[in-house]
Amino acid sequence: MSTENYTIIHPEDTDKHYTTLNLGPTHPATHGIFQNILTMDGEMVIDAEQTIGYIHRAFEKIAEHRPYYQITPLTDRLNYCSSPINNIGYQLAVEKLLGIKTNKRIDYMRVIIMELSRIADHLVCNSVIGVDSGALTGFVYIFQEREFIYEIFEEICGARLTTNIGRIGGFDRDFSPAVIHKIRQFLVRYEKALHEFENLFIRNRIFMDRTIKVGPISAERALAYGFTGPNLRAAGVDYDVRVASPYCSYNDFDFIIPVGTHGDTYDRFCVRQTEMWQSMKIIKDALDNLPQGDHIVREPFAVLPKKEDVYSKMEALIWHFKIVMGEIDAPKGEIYHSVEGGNGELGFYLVSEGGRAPYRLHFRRPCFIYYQAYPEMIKGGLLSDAIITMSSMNVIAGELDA
Amino acid sequence: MLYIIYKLVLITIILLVSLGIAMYATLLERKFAGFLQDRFGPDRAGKWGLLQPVADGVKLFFKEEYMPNTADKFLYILGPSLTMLVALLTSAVIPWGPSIFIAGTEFSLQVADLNVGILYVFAIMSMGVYGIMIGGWASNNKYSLMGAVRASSQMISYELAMGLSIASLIMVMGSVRLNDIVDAQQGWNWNVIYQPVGFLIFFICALAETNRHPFDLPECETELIGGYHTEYSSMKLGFYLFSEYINMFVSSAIISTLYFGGYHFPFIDKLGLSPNVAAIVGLMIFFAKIIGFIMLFMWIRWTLPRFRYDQLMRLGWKILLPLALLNLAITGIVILATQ
Amino acid sequence: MEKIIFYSLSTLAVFSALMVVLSKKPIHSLLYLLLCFFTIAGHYVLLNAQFLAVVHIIVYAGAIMVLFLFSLMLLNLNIKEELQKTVWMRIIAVISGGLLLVALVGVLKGLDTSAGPMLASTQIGLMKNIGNVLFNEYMLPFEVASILFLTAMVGAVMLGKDEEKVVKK
Amino acid sequence: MTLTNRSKVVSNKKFSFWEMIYLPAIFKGMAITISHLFRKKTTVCYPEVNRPFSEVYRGLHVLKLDDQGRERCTACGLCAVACPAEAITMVAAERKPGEEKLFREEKYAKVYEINMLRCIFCGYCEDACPKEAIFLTNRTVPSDYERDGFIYGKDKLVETLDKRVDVSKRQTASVLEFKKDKHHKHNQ
Amino acid sequence: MSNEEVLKQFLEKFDASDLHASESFDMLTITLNTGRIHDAIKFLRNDLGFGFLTDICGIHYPDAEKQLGVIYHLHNLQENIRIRLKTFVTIANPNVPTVTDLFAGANWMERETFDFYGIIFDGHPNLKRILNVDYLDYYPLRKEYPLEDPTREDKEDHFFGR
Amino acid sequence: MNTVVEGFKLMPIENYIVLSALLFVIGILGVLVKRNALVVFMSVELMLNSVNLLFAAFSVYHNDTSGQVIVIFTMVVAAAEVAVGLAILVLTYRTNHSIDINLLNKLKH
Repeated sequence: MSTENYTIIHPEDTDKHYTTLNLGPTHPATHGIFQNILTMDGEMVIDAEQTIGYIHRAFEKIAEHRPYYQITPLTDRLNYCSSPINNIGYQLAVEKLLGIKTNKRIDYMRVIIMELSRIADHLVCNSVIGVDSGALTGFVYIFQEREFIYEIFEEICGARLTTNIGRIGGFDRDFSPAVIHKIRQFLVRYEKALHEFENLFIRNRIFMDRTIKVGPISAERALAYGFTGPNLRAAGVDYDVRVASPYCSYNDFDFIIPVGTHGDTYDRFCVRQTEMWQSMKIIKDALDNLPQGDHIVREPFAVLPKKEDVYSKMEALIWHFKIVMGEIDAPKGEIYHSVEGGNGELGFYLVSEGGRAPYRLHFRRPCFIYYQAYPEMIKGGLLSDAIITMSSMNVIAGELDA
Repeated sequence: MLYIIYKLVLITIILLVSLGIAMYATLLERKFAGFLQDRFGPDRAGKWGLLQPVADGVKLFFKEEYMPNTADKFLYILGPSLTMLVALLTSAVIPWGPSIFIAGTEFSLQVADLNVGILYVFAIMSMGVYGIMIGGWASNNKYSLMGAVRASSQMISYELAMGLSIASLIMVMGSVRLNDIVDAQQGWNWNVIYQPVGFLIFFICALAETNRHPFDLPECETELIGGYHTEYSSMKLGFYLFSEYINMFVSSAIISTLYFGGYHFPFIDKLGLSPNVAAIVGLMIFFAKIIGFIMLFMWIRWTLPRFRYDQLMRLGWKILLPLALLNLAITGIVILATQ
Repeated sequence: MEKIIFYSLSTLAVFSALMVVLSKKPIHSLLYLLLCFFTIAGHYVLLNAQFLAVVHIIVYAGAIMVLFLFSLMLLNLNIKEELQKTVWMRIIAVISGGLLLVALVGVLKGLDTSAGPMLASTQIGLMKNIGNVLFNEYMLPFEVASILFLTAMVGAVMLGKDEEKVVKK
Repeated sequence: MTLTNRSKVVSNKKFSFWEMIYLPAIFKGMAITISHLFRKKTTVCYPEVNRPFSEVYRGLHVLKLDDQGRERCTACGLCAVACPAEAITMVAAERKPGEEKLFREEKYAKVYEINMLRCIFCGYCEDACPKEAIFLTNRTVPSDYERDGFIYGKDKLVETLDKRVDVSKRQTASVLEFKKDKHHKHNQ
Repeated sequence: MSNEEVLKQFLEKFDASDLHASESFDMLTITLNTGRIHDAIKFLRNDLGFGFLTDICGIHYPDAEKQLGVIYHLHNLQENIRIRLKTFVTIANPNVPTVTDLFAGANWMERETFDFYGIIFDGHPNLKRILNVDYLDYYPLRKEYPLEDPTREDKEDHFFGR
Repeated sequence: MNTVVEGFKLMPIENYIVLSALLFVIGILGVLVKRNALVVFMSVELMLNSVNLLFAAFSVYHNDTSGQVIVIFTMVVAAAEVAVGLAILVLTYRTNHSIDINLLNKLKH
């Protein structure tokens, strides 16, 4: 679906009277702060222009002045629906730079946490499609499960939304029995809730009419626009970073990559829905096969020593001071590491010139890259389509604006 | 003279009851939604939140009165007033119960026994669109205007199918007086049994006419923010919100009158109660039916996604209208054949 | 009683009709016309033509005026100055209108109205009677009218159809 | 485009007859919603009932005392350095003779302030502390009307001996094991 | 296809004179002249199958002669191989050809790079600031600008902490 | 309502004649004076209505239902007229960006 396929009329070269409609910055459907200026012919969208950057927080600049470990809280605030993926993705990038190899237990723990947060992310997106199409109840049913995921995160790391989970080299504390119990509990109850949610929506003709052929994008255009993640898979390309370049022992797990056919809203919904089922399968596998081992790699130059050693041993105390002060001397080099975030390929381009802080840290934020296709996707649709397309793309202002 | 005083008293009572029911319908809606969604709903104002409507009313009264300075002042105020007025007018012809006899005088529980009862209802319903259109237009806001345009086109479209479904009902009944219609439905003779398709069409159209889910496009909050009442605040907004519930109440009353036997209920008719007791029992039955329908309205609202504008039009013109015509034709044929 | 009702309704009707012409904004004209239609419906009720009154409201207030309002909104008339004809034109219009009024009243006055006032117990305005007449004597005109209606509908749809501007291939 | 052999098309856009006529799916949906009418409600009625926080919750900070009621903090400044939000300020002072009952080490924090409006509760201060002095707890920061009220000084942060905050659940098993050894200077 | 093969095929097309290739953490990095970057990306896209533009970002080395850099990450999805291209320009003449004609998605990435580093992408359809406000008169991610503006006084407010 | 109305006497027919004539003339004035095509249209509706009223009045006075049936036909015609007329109006607005009837003189030239 390229621009040549449209007869685009610009407001100036026709005597037809178009109206502009400001969708945002604060509009119930933007779920964040960004603006779409729609050019409308009655209910039909002729053109759109986005204004973003309302919550730009200059993370890339801040990151150049922070020791490596203090950047993790910044990544929390990118895609705040799935902040553990961002945290762990960043830590993986730094570990790659520092040459830290993690053991299987850490990998599996990370996989569990990342899949949990993927579920949390997709769940929000899909239920919000329901909300924007007018059905609030499904959203409420499934949102309880998101709360439960947050309770798991709280049990793991102590925070719910902006988790700051894990440390470079592993985790600050091991999974407690309560965590394992809660995850198992989640797997049971979420299955029920997800079934219920699907029954409410997926074969309901009103919902299908609202979503099928709404906001479509072809595979070629999606690739040209740099789509990744569920949105690209909905267009029919089975690109998944977890499979293409496995990290965190993802190749230990067997899961299918759901794809759609036309890249429309219904495809995106179904792809996310299936990915949630697959994530549950992965979590189950990882939990059943959770290996023994330490929860953090004790690399003395980058990882805080054990607390009891800090309390009692001089050498450990010195290392402790050094690391907290951020005086780890990272090797020179540049590295691009990507993980499969909730919205797609979340990349970290890290340039190190040695020293305590990154010389340059660039986040490849999937939202930012695919949101530019939005005007093309909604052209010729109705206002309702524009809104439901936006929510199905899962545009998250935090990730959009960095 | 006594007659006029009685009618005035009756009108006052009906108005107050409509308002009261509408008020508590807001609470019912929130409670019901809460219970459907694994929550409790409002429970802070009074026991089980029973004072919540009062609290809402007080809040709306004390909100800042806001008027966009580009708005047409007169029309801006006229809009909600008209909506409220039209919403209340319909209740005039509904037979609320059998007549009460006091000292040998008959007091009918109906304000006006029009012999064009259904048509009156239909006429007033067709007026409902004015308040929304004028209000939406006068606010001078694009979202409001879009809401108003959506509302008017939706209401006009669904009036047709509604009229046709009423027409086939009239053919079955042979009268347009609501009293005749109710009296013909004693026992199990509910019209819904003879006119199931007509009932379905009428019910869907009633949802559309009252702007309820899944046809709440004029005010759908995720697209048009508030639709036609985006710019309204304070009690003017309250009027709009309130009239929706009054409309719902009246629509439920009409549906139960037309299709569900009004104040009749099987078996209870046969008990042979004295007229006054029968009137009170009938009144209660009628209100039970009304509340049942109000709950059905809400149940639908909290389950379904809403239609898109073009799908709504398609449903109205391409599905409901032919279906209603077919229903009309079949009804006619059956009546001819059985005559 | 009937005099009070009649005269108040008539005054309101004439006033609102005048305001239709005199209002500056089209939307005000529209609302006054709506008011005028309601007073006419009131007159129908006075004449005991209930069916007519209700149908009048349904057709005029419920459909025709909504259409007017609808097109008024869609056309988005933000016309600053009121469109008025020239003063001369207006004076001529008023004079000719006044003459017409005199002539009309004069002519109609001369009619034989010896039937005189009677009680409104007449039942001819009821639905049953109208239906009887409509579907017996006026069967053919009724069907012709429905064909006219259909034609008008088709015509309106054809006229209103916008050529597709943005087409997805 | 197919890149792997794991892909599977998951969306089915064909309507069956029963899906065409809207009603079965609507009734199914309505059955689901009505079945929730009598389920157990998930609401936590907040002021009366508090949701239990996890033991490792990162909430309001506490400055620990040791068993004899001496402040553990030695004003090394690591927590302030580790704080990504720069919420911690401290002024160090030398312990004067006679204050041994109050402060554990020769150096102590005369002023120790955490700006709770800046704090992001990341837990790095707890990680950084080499003296077991600062911990986060599973309490929350109460609301306030003034910005001043959110700057928590030692008056609000330091625990009192009669109301000690149990942080043992936050510490690893090995640390707890180590703490049993009362001969070590750290644990005295 | 390995990095070596990609480099080999690349060098067949582009002569190695003012071109620098290295490998960092398994990713082939080619630094080349600004004039040839567009052709290089086009060649990679059309002939070597690097049909996916992962990322564009800028970088600033204040000590180098050519201070500003643009870094492209391309991805060959079929072969699952990534490549990094770099080009450097002077701060006085920060013009780089746009790749929006090759990748629609480059539009915002280039706008972001322009926004932060002031690199001007010739031929870009709509080169204006994207994340920062339009009236900003400097490019904030360049190294000469400190993290926080020292002239700001409101930051000394007691309530901002420190 | 029949209980209320049946107690009323009818007014003399002259009153209806004068009222209808007044409304009709006001309608004509509107047509002549106004340039806004919508208002002109409304005035036409007003004229139709005054005639309708007279029809209904005469029908009652002569106790003949035909008058009211004709009113119904008039309504049908009015509705058809409005549907087509407004469609034309919208079309002219699209081309002219105005609904001033003075601009509708293209056939004259």
